[in-house]
Amino acid sequence: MDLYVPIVVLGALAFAFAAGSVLMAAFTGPKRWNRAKLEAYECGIEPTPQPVGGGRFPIKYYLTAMLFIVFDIEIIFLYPWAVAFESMGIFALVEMALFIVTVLVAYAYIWRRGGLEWD
Amino acid sequence: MSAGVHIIAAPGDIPAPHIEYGQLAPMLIVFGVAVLGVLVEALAGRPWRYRIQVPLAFAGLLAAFVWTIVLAWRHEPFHVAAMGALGVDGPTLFLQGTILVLALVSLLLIAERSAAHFTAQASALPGSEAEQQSMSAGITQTEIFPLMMFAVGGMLMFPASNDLLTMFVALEVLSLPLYLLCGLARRRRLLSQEAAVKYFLLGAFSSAFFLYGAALLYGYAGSVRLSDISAQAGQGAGGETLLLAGIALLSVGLLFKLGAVPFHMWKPDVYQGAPTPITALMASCTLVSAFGALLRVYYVGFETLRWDWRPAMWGVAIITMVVGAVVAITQTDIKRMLAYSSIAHAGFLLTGVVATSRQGLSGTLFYLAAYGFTTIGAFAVVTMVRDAGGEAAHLSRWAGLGRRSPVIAGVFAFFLLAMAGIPLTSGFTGKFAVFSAAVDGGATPLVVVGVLASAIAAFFYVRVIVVMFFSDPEADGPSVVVSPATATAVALGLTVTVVLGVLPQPVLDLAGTAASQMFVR
Amino acid sequence: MKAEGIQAVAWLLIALPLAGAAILLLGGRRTDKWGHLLGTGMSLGAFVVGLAMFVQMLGYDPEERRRTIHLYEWFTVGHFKLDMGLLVDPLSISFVLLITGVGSLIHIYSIGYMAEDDDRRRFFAYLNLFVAAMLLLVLADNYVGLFIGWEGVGLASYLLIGFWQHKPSAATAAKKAFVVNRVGDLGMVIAISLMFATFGTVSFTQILGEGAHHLGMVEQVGQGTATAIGLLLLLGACGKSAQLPLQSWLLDAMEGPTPVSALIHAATMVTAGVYLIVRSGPIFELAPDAQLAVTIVGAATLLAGAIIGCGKDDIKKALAGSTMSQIGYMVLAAGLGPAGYVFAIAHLIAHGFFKAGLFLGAGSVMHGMKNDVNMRHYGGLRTMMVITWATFGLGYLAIIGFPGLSGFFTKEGIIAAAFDKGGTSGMILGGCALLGAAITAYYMSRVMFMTFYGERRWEEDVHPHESPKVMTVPLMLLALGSLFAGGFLVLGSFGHFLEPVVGGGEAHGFHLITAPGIAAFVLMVIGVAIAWRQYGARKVPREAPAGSFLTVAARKDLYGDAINESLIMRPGQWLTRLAVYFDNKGVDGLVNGLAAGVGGTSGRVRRLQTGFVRSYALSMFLGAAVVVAALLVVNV
Amino acid sequence: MSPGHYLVLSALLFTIGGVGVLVRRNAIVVFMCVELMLNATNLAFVSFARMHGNLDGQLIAFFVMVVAAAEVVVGLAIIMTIFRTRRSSSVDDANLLKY
Repeated sequence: MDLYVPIVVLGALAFAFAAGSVLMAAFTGPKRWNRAKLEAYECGIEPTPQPVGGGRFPIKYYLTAMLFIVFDIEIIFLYPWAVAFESMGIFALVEMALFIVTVLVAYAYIWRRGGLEWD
Repeated sequence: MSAGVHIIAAPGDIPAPHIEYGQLAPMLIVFGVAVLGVLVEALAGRPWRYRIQVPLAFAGLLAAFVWTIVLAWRHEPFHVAAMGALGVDGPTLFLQGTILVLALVSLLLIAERSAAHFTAQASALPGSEAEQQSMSAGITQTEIFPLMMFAVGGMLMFPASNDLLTMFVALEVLSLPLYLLCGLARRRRLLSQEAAVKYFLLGAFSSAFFLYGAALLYGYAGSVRLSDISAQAGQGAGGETLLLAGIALLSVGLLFKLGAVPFHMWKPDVYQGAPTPITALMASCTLVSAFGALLRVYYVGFETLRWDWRPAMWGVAIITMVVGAVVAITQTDIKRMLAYSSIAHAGFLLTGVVATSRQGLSGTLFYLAAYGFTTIGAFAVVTMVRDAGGEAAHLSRWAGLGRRSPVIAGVFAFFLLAMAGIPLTSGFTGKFAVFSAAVDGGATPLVVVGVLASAIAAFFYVRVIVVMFFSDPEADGPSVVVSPATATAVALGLTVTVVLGVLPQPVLDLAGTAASQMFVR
Repeated sequence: MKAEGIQAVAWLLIALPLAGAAILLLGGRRTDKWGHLLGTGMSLGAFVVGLAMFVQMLGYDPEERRRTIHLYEWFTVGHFKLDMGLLVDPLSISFVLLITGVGSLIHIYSIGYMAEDDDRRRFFAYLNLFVAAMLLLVLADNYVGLFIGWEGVGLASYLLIGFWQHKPSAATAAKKAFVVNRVGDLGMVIAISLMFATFGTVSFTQILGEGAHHLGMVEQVGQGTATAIGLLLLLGACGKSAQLPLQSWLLDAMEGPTPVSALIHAATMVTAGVYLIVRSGPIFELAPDAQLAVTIVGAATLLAGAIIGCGKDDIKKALAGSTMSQIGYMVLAAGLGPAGYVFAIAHLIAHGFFKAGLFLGAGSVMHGMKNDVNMRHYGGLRTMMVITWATFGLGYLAIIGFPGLSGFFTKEGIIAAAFDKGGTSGMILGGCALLGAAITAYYMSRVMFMTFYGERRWEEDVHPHESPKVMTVPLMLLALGSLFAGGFLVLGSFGHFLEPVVGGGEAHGFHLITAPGIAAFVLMVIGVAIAWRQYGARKVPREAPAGSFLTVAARKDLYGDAINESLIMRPGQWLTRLAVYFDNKGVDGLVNGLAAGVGGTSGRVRRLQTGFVRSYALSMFLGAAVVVAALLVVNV
Repeated sequence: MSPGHYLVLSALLFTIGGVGVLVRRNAIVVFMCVELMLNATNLAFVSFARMHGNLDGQLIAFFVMVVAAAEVVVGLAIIMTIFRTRRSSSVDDANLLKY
């Protein structure tokens, strides 16, 4: 347990510093409100007007989310395999190659059928 | 993590698993064809897709079926395959063969082009311009073929699964494509999409139960292998609550798939809303597969606990038969009525499961094959009776069909009689087989309920026949569209229904042989 | 004993007409030209085979005349085994000859009768189908086979009653026959299931034993089981043979073409119930209560049918009432045990000839009268159609039991056997049979006089004429049967012929002069005389007069439909309303009370299917909870 | 902490998910509740693996996650389609098929 003490201390220091600076600014800094300051901050460009009710995400967001989930989750099988690669030998390599080919087939389908095009 | 596990080990420490590719070939072929189908979708041009997909799917199913026959022919002693994950044995081969043939017949309906059943473009809004355009362009959604192949692959794996993890994966592999397929009807798309949502939400709900049951059993036995669970339960070593609750939750997931009351409510809605060829696929192949899995779980995993689960199973079987038969009486939609009939049949089949004997197993196998063909034929006839708005599914529209097209109405009447279990049809032989097994297994009260339920069920089958033959036809009644593929499916269903009624002995013997060594462990 | 020679191919009997039906139905319009000839040929072929089998059988010793043909093993499940096979014995061969013989004549007659009909080919296909099914019914060696034939003849009958579907009355009649027969079939199904459950088999040989010696498994069961099976079989017989209380469909069935009425609804199919009872004799002999029920049903029907026959102006319906009544005689005889079996079958065969002749004669009259069936529009046809008159007359004399003709021998035999039963019940049954004979004489004379005698009452534009040869020749052949069949059977050795099957050979002696015989003759003369006074000597009005209470009742089939409605339908509906207090309009196709009750439950349960996913999930959740609880509770 | 506590937590989560399916109307939320049930199961598997001292339970958890992901994809697709048609994601509005 002793090993972790420095980490905890470091974490506490970092937190204290972050909280302290923000609080300090809030108490000591000058407060001059104007309209531009009250608007939403969008990286310096003009904010886009939002429709009533907060608006909806285009269907593309969902599509991308779905694709992301599918491909992202495959890593679950790759990771243990990579860790135990040395001890599993050639059989596992072939299996994993087959697995990746299968995923690539799905990728090819999405790519060819326009799933990756934004418009 | 317990101390015995080495994260980093020397090369070759973990031996390569031994996989019996020969025994798994039917499943591998079907999955391979499904993956190929996805590739075809990706690479082939639109006009080519249908032309490549259909022969591909046919060839795949046929090859898998032939391989299954060869496996059954060799008469080698069965043992578990793939490190105990799968068990390819007599009953499994029988079930897989049945599923493959039924899938071939369903494929005839699914591939039907003269009266397309599937939406041109699933993503187009119903009634939108995009839908109009894609329809008039003659586009068809050919993804249905790989989806169907994935589903069939899952169905083959489901009854073969020898551990609960494999079974869960198979369950999902068979279910997920079906959820999508349910939502792809060409007409009445709102109903179709609703069916898909309902099936999906409830299906996911039920698989959560299945999985939690599996977790509890794993907690009890320390393994998800059915034989380990059975062995552990045989020792009667503590943790009974875990075991029994696990069995119960696992059963919920399985009973859901086969539509036993009170887990049946999705069935009428989904059967009605889904495109009819998909309904045919679900009513035949999925039912066979789900019963296969149920049989394996109960005959292998929980065999020693027979006296614990039988009372609950009795109850489920009784209310399934009664509710299915009674509610079917007032249905006015043909597909919905057939769905309730399917529920009632699930109840009849459960009596065979309750018997827990070799005879019960072989009777159930026979019943599944017989009922699968009958129901596929019946749904095929439903696809043929069409009017301007697609299939004329409302019962009143079938009035007087017997006069307009006596052959089709006669064939449908025959299917209904087979479901009612009239002698000289396969339904009679099947019911006889499971009921006599149940009597021998000491479940006589169950059989009495079954016979009463059959009598009630016969009433609504006859009611449809009366409507078809005795009511006056409507002036603008539906017409019967006969196309070669659908007609072939109907003819196959009819032939099997007749043959299994008149000369059932060879298939009964086959089921008996398949069941003779029971399941491998 | 296994069959040899021509008997070994007894399946040909069924296969020939079945092939005919298949060719005609599948061949479609292409077979229009020669379809009727093929159909007739197939029926004649079956007759020839049947005749050859009969001749071969006569060559055997009486004890060796029972031959079985094993077709194939249907299926074996556990220790239940079902074999398909045929049984050729004196009883079944008698039926075979009747069915194929009369059937062939009616096929020939139909060539002329249906000549104008566009669908003549289809008609012959159905007739062939009927013949095949009927032959299966009488030849099967087990109850399931019998039941398949039973359903087959029901199907053919339904198709033929509704042959002229464009007539709403025909469609309704077909529907009624269908529904009423299902009630009877239910009895059959339960009876067969009961036998299966009790004996583990449905084979005649195993259940009933080999012929008259019995020694079947049935002797080992209690009287209660035998009574239950007997009563259920009786219910089945009532449906098919139009006996009370399931008689109502037969009168409506006259909507079918007349040859159909002659073949199916007079000569053969409706007698299947009698066959069933006689064949199942060993069961009934063990169950005196069931036997008594059979005689009561028979006696009641023979009176009811006769009374209905008196009130009908439609010539076919009058004959249908008469059919009911005559089958009542047979059922009565069949309920008397071995003493009555031979007379039941003899009367059945004789009746097959003369009733077919009468119906075909009626058809011939209708043919000449522009299909008018109302006898009040006939009159004086004697001179217009001499052959029809003569053959119809012979049939008439036969049915009223005129001494020397067919009906005389067989009916007297039944009456005498009823009195011989002894005791009060014997007196009552005999009395009913005697009374029935008198009424028969009355209403048949009424038909005869209204049709062929008196002054002409037909319209200007009707030109009665004799029918063509193809129709009159069968009439003449059937008239020959009416003349001699009964005497030949009763005076000949038919009793000894059947004895190996039904037993009781010594009881079948026939005495020409007996007290009941004389009484019957006197009553017959009185009946004819009254009819002559009312219809022969007086003018018959073209419109039916109001009539007495009994006449009105008879015209309305003795209120059979009204009774059915108020006894079965109304209370059923009332019960339903009680059980299901909301209006269930969805339940429209339900015809009787029990079904309505189930339907009400169904209407209620289906409301649970709300369409909301969440309520489905709730049902699953609760179901899961119950299953978990059930498993845990059982274990505690 | 003994693994027993994790099991209790897993049962609680499973129940919360189950009840959520019964009471929530939004199809996406209903579906999330199902996912919660699956994850509760994962927790149970991992805890049991710990109790039994073998790796099977952890392995199963991997598979369950993958299957759950596939389920998410299929589910989202279906729910989006019906949402676009009906302009509503309430499961109570999908109520044409009944009785």
